[in-house]
Amino acid sequence: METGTRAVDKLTKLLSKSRPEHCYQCGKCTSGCPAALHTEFRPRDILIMAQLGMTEELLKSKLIWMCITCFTCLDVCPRDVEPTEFMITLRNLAALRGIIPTVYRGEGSAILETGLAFRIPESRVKMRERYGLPPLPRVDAEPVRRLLKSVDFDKLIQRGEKK
Amino acid sequence: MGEEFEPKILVFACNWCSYAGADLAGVSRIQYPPNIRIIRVMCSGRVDPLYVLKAFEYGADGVLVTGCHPGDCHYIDGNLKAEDRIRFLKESLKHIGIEPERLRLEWISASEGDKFARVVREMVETVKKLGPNPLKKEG
Amino acid sequence: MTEEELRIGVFICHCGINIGGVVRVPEVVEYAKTLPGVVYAADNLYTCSAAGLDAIKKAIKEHRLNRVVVASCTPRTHEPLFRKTCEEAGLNKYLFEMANIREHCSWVHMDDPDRATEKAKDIVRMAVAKARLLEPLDDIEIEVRPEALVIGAGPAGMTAALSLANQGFHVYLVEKEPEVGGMLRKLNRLYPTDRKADELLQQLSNAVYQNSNIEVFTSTKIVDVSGFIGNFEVLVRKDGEERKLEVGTIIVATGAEPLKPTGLYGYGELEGVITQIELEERLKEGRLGTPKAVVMIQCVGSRIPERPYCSRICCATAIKNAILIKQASPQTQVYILYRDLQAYGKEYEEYYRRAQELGVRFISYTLEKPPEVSRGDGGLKVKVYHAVLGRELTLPADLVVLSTPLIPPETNEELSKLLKVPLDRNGFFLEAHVKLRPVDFATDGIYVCGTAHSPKDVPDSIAQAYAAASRASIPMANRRVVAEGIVAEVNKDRCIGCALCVDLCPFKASRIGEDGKAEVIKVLCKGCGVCAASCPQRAITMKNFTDSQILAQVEAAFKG
Amino acid sequence: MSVGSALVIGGGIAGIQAALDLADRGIKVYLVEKSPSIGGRMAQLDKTFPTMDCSICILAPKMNECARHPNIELLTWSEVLSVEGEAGNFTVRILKKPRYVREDLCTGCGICTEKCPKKVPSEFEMGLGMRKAIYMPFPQAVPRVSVIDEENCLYFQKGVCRVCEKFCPAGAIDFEQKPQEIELKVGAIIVATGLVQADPSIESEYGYGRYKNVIASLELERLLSASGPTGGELKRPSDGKHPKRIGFIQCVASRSLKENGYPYCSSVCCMYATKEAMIIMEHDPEAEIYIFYIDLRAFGKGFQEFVNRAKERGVHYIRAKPSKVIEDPETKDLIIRYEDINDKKVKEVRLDLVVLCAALVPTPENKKLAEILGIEVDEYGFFKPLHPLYAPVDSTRPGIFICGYCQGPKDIPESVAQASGAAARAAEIIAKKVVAG
Repeated sequence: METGTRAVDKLTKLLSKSRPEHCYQCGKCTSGCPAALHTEFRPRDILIMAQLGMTEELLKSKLIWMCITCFTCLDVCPRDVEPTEFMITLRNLAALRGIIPTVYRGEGSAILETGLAFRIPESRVKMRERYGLPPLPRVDAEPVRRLLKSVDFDKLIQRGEKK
Repeated sequence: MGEEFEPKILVFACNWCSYAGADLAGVSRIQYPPNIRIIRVMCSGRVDPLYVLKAFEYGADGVLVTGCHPGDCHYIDGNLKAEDRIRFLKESLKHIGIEPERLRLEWISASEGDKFARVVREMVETVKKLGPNPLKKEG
Repeated sequence: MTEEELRIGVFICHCGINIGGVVRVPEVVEYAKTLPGVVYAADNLYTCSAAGLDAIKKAIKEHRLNRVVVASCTPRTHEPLFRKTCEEAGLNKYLFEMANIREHCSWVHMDDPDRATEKAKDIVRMAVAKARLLEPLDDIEIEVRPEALVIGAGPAGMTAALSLANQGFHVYLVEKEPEVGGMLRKLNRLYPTDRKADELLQQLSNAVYQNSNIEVFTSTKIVDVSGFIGNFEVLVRKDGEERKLEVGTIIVATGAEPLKPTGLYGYGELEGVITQIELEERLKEGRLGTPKAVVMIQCVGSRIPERPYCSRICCATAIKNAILIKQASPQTQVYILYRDLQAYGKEYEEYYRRAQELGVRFISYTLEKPPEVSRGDGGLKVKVYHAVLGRELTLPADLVVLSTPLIPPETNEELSKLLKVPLDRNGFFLEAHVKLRPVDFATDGIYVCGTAHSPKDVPDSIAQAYAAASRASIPMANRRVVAEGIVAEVNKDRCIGCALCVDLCPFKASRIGEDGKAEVIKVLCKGCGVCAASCPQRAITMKNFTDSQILAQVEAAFKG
Repeated sequence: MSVGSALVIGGGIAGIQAALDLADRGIKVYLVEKSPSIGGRMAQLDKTFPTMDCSICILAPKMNECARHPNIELLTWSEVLSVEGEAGNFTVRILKKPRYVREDLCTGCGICTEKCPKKVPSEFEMGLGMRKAIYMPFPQAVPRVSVIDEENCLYFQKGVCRVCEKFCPAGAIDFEQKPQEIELKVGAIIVATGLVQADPSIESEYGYGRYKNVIASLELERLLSASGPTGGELKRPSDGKHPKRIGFIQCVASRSLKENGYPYCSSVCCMYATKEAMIIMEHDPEAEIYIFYIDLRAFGKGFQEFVNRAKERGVHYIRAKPSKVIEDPETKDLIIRYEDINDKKVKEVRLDLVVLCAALVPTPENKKLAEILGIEVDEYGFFKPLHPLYAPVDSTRPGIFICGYCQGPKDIPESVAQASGAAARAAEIIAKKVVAG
């Protein structure tokens, strides 16, 4: 997995593909954003800061990780801006810099170990038995692990980790 | 509760400026007391002192003559002639026992709807304080 | 007036709910029937509609009415229409009177229907009292010279002059500056097509100078204006030498000028703080250089309590210049700080998107928290509270460009007095009606176009210039205009020849005849009535506003 | 040689003004209007900004002047079939559709409409009110002549009824009327085909067509108008109650880059929304009104003062475009969510009525008309000016001029001024011919 400047350039170009410059701050994305309702995440502000070239501050901010990528903003935006794509690309750029919230590092390592983003707690296995549901299929994590390792995903989720 | 004294005020308004100002007050829905009755003349210079005296004789509690600001008059200086007449008329009103404040001259332009309403309100208040027209024929 | 039997018809209008929503119209109709001389009274939803007008005509014929009173809105807009209707029904149009029960009653007493209804009755009673004494009059025809005066040779003035000339009228184009062009001389390029202002200036001025129907006067001042529609006499002066122009109509195209924002945002103190006009000059002469950052601030000195209007063109101008800067030096950072971006219509919205795509950065601020400009390290610094982001930003800038509004030139005051046409609250010329007659003045024969009317861009000024040309061409094409029969008349027996009226009349419409008595020149009399009110012998009757008619109204006002 | 005459296409305020200016200066004018009456969109408005004049009160006098003017021939219920020739000498063929009512006999008494059994949604009332198969679009229609709508008339569809013929006192009904083709020779042509409102359901997230209490702004004009379906009483479509809390959403399908949206700004919506808010507050001073906007565009003469007055009256201007409208199924109230930039909180407001200020677009027939006239039209349907800067009212073909909304988004004063402008340009062509002899 390229982690050098070529990746950064590719991702930066990806940023402009979602045309943040077309945004005229109408707020339609923010009005419909479920995350905005419960957190201080505002897709409109992210796009404004992008337009003003404040990408550095965005990469370091935890706000970009609050977007739940439900694509509502992308559907309603009257200017064909793609805020969701923009958030995802910002996260990748941040990750390259080693800025990854611990909860996502946890998810990453869980996928590496179990092939699942969320480990299945014992209590749930018992509950299934109690209701007579068939047991969950066993996930063979090996092919997932080999694939992720081939693109250095394991190194990525440890990058910048404070030991 | 005795009926509160509601003065009757006659207004002479010139077609080009103050009458248009009164129209603008209407268009802008500026509310003012309904004590006035407006007579349209082509120019404030048309208002003959006889009309003012007759108005008081018929029972007007106040007379308001309105016209264009100096220099705006559609007929050059008709308003300035009105100004001389009203000043002279106020003097003679004193001799027949009518308080000069019952007669007022005001310049109101076509775009001063709010001023028209304000002047009307002030005039109603002033005349209310002065009370009914002393000349009013009893009975 | 022969003793024919008075048969007055009164028509009371609901005007939808504008009158009927406050005044109890049926009650006023019943009351009107009780007034002496009234033989017919009715109401309708819209008296000025075709149905309403037909109702009046039908009533005049069926009830042999010889006086008509319409109680509705202001005579200033609807009297001509109703007079024409009476005329079409065979009734002399001056046997008609209006009672204003909308602007002067229902609209200003909306929360007091009882007293509004009583007042409406009084107003109708006063109108009927005057109607009883109205006499038939006939109009006067005035000959109109097919020559026009256009004041101001900017894009609007030149376009109006060209259009009138192409229609075959002779045009005097008077310009106070040494050269024609007005604002075009100061502008670099013109949106929406980025065309060079000089090219348009050349195109228009060539056409003007080559047109045999147009006489151009530069460095010329209007000294005096007299007369009226069809026969204006205009005295113009150039280098001390005067000349009298006789014209039928006048078009005012005196333009507007950008506000000098002294004292705002450090203009005049801080080096590098300039206005959009000064930026235009720098761009025109290629003196922009390669600034690292340019910050433009909109609404400087406009949309504020002292100057409430939006000057309409500053946003589009700022966007235009921002695009030009970006094209000239792409790495320059350009900011536009705005309150509400007026990129209206089709072209300007595309313009705004082009600027966005070129990387121009738009930041919204509010009147309550305006930006602050101060000296920064190696240039200027602009602090602005981003209204949407809710944060203060600091922007380094080599150049701060202030977008100021167009304001009326000082000459407006003087010209408005010369021409007897009003100015609005902001000092621009006040048109007859913002919707119905946007380029006419209330005074016949005088028209306005371009930024003299209000701030607007070149295409709108040119469109309005054509409009003014069209309006002015009407009286000139017909070579005549019909003046109202409302003139003064001297009663020779009572007149003692004191000539007071001759001195007083501003239109010189009164003179002493051979018989030593005063007499009125009908064509010159404009119907102000000043002479009638001054005559010591009460010898002058002001038709349609006679003493008896007005005194009847005075009496009716107080006799319930 | 009919050199001294002109054709005006479109009987709205722009067409009327152009016709009056030309006629007043002695030029014969043929005014062609496709609907049964002149008046255009302005006739549907209750009041106009910024003066709050009652729209029909300032339009009716001009309509009547048009009808009475000796130099103007009204050709309503008609369309242009073909145009040949060149500036100064055009030959135009007009199709005059049959009204099935004789214009020379009908007195406009309206008895036929009263008696007609067939009710149909009225286009003039934006479908909120009904009209009959034989009708006059609105009370102040000019000419005051009924027209029979073939698609809905029981006689034309099923060969029955003919009630109107029985009751007509003037004997003006004539079912045998045939379409007429008229040929005219004119020196110049002025196009003033005006606008229609785009379908607000283009931005489907606002629920137009799904939620009863979400209406288009032109529909609100009809509800507010004294001669409208509710006699000027503002009633909620769902339960007829007087709405207390009303929300306006600006730029619906306007300033939009979506493929079915319109990228331009319609220029008048911020102002008419303010006006409609002021009218509502005249009806009910306690009404609470929210205007959700992106940029408040009040750039014309007296506009900013008008908006300031609305703010003083308590109209809430909110700089946010809602993402969607949610309907409360029981009460049919509407909920809007928006970010309040003053405190950066996402808030909800519950409304009785939502008004969508949808984009105003040139009439769809412009594209076909452009082919007939041989002039260019842009992708939205606006006629292209010869040069947007210095020839704004010339079309791309000499002798044909354009004015009003069909030339680009603008309000009534600009349309009136541009109409007079087009009249001047037409007069230049006609005068030149006459002068040149």
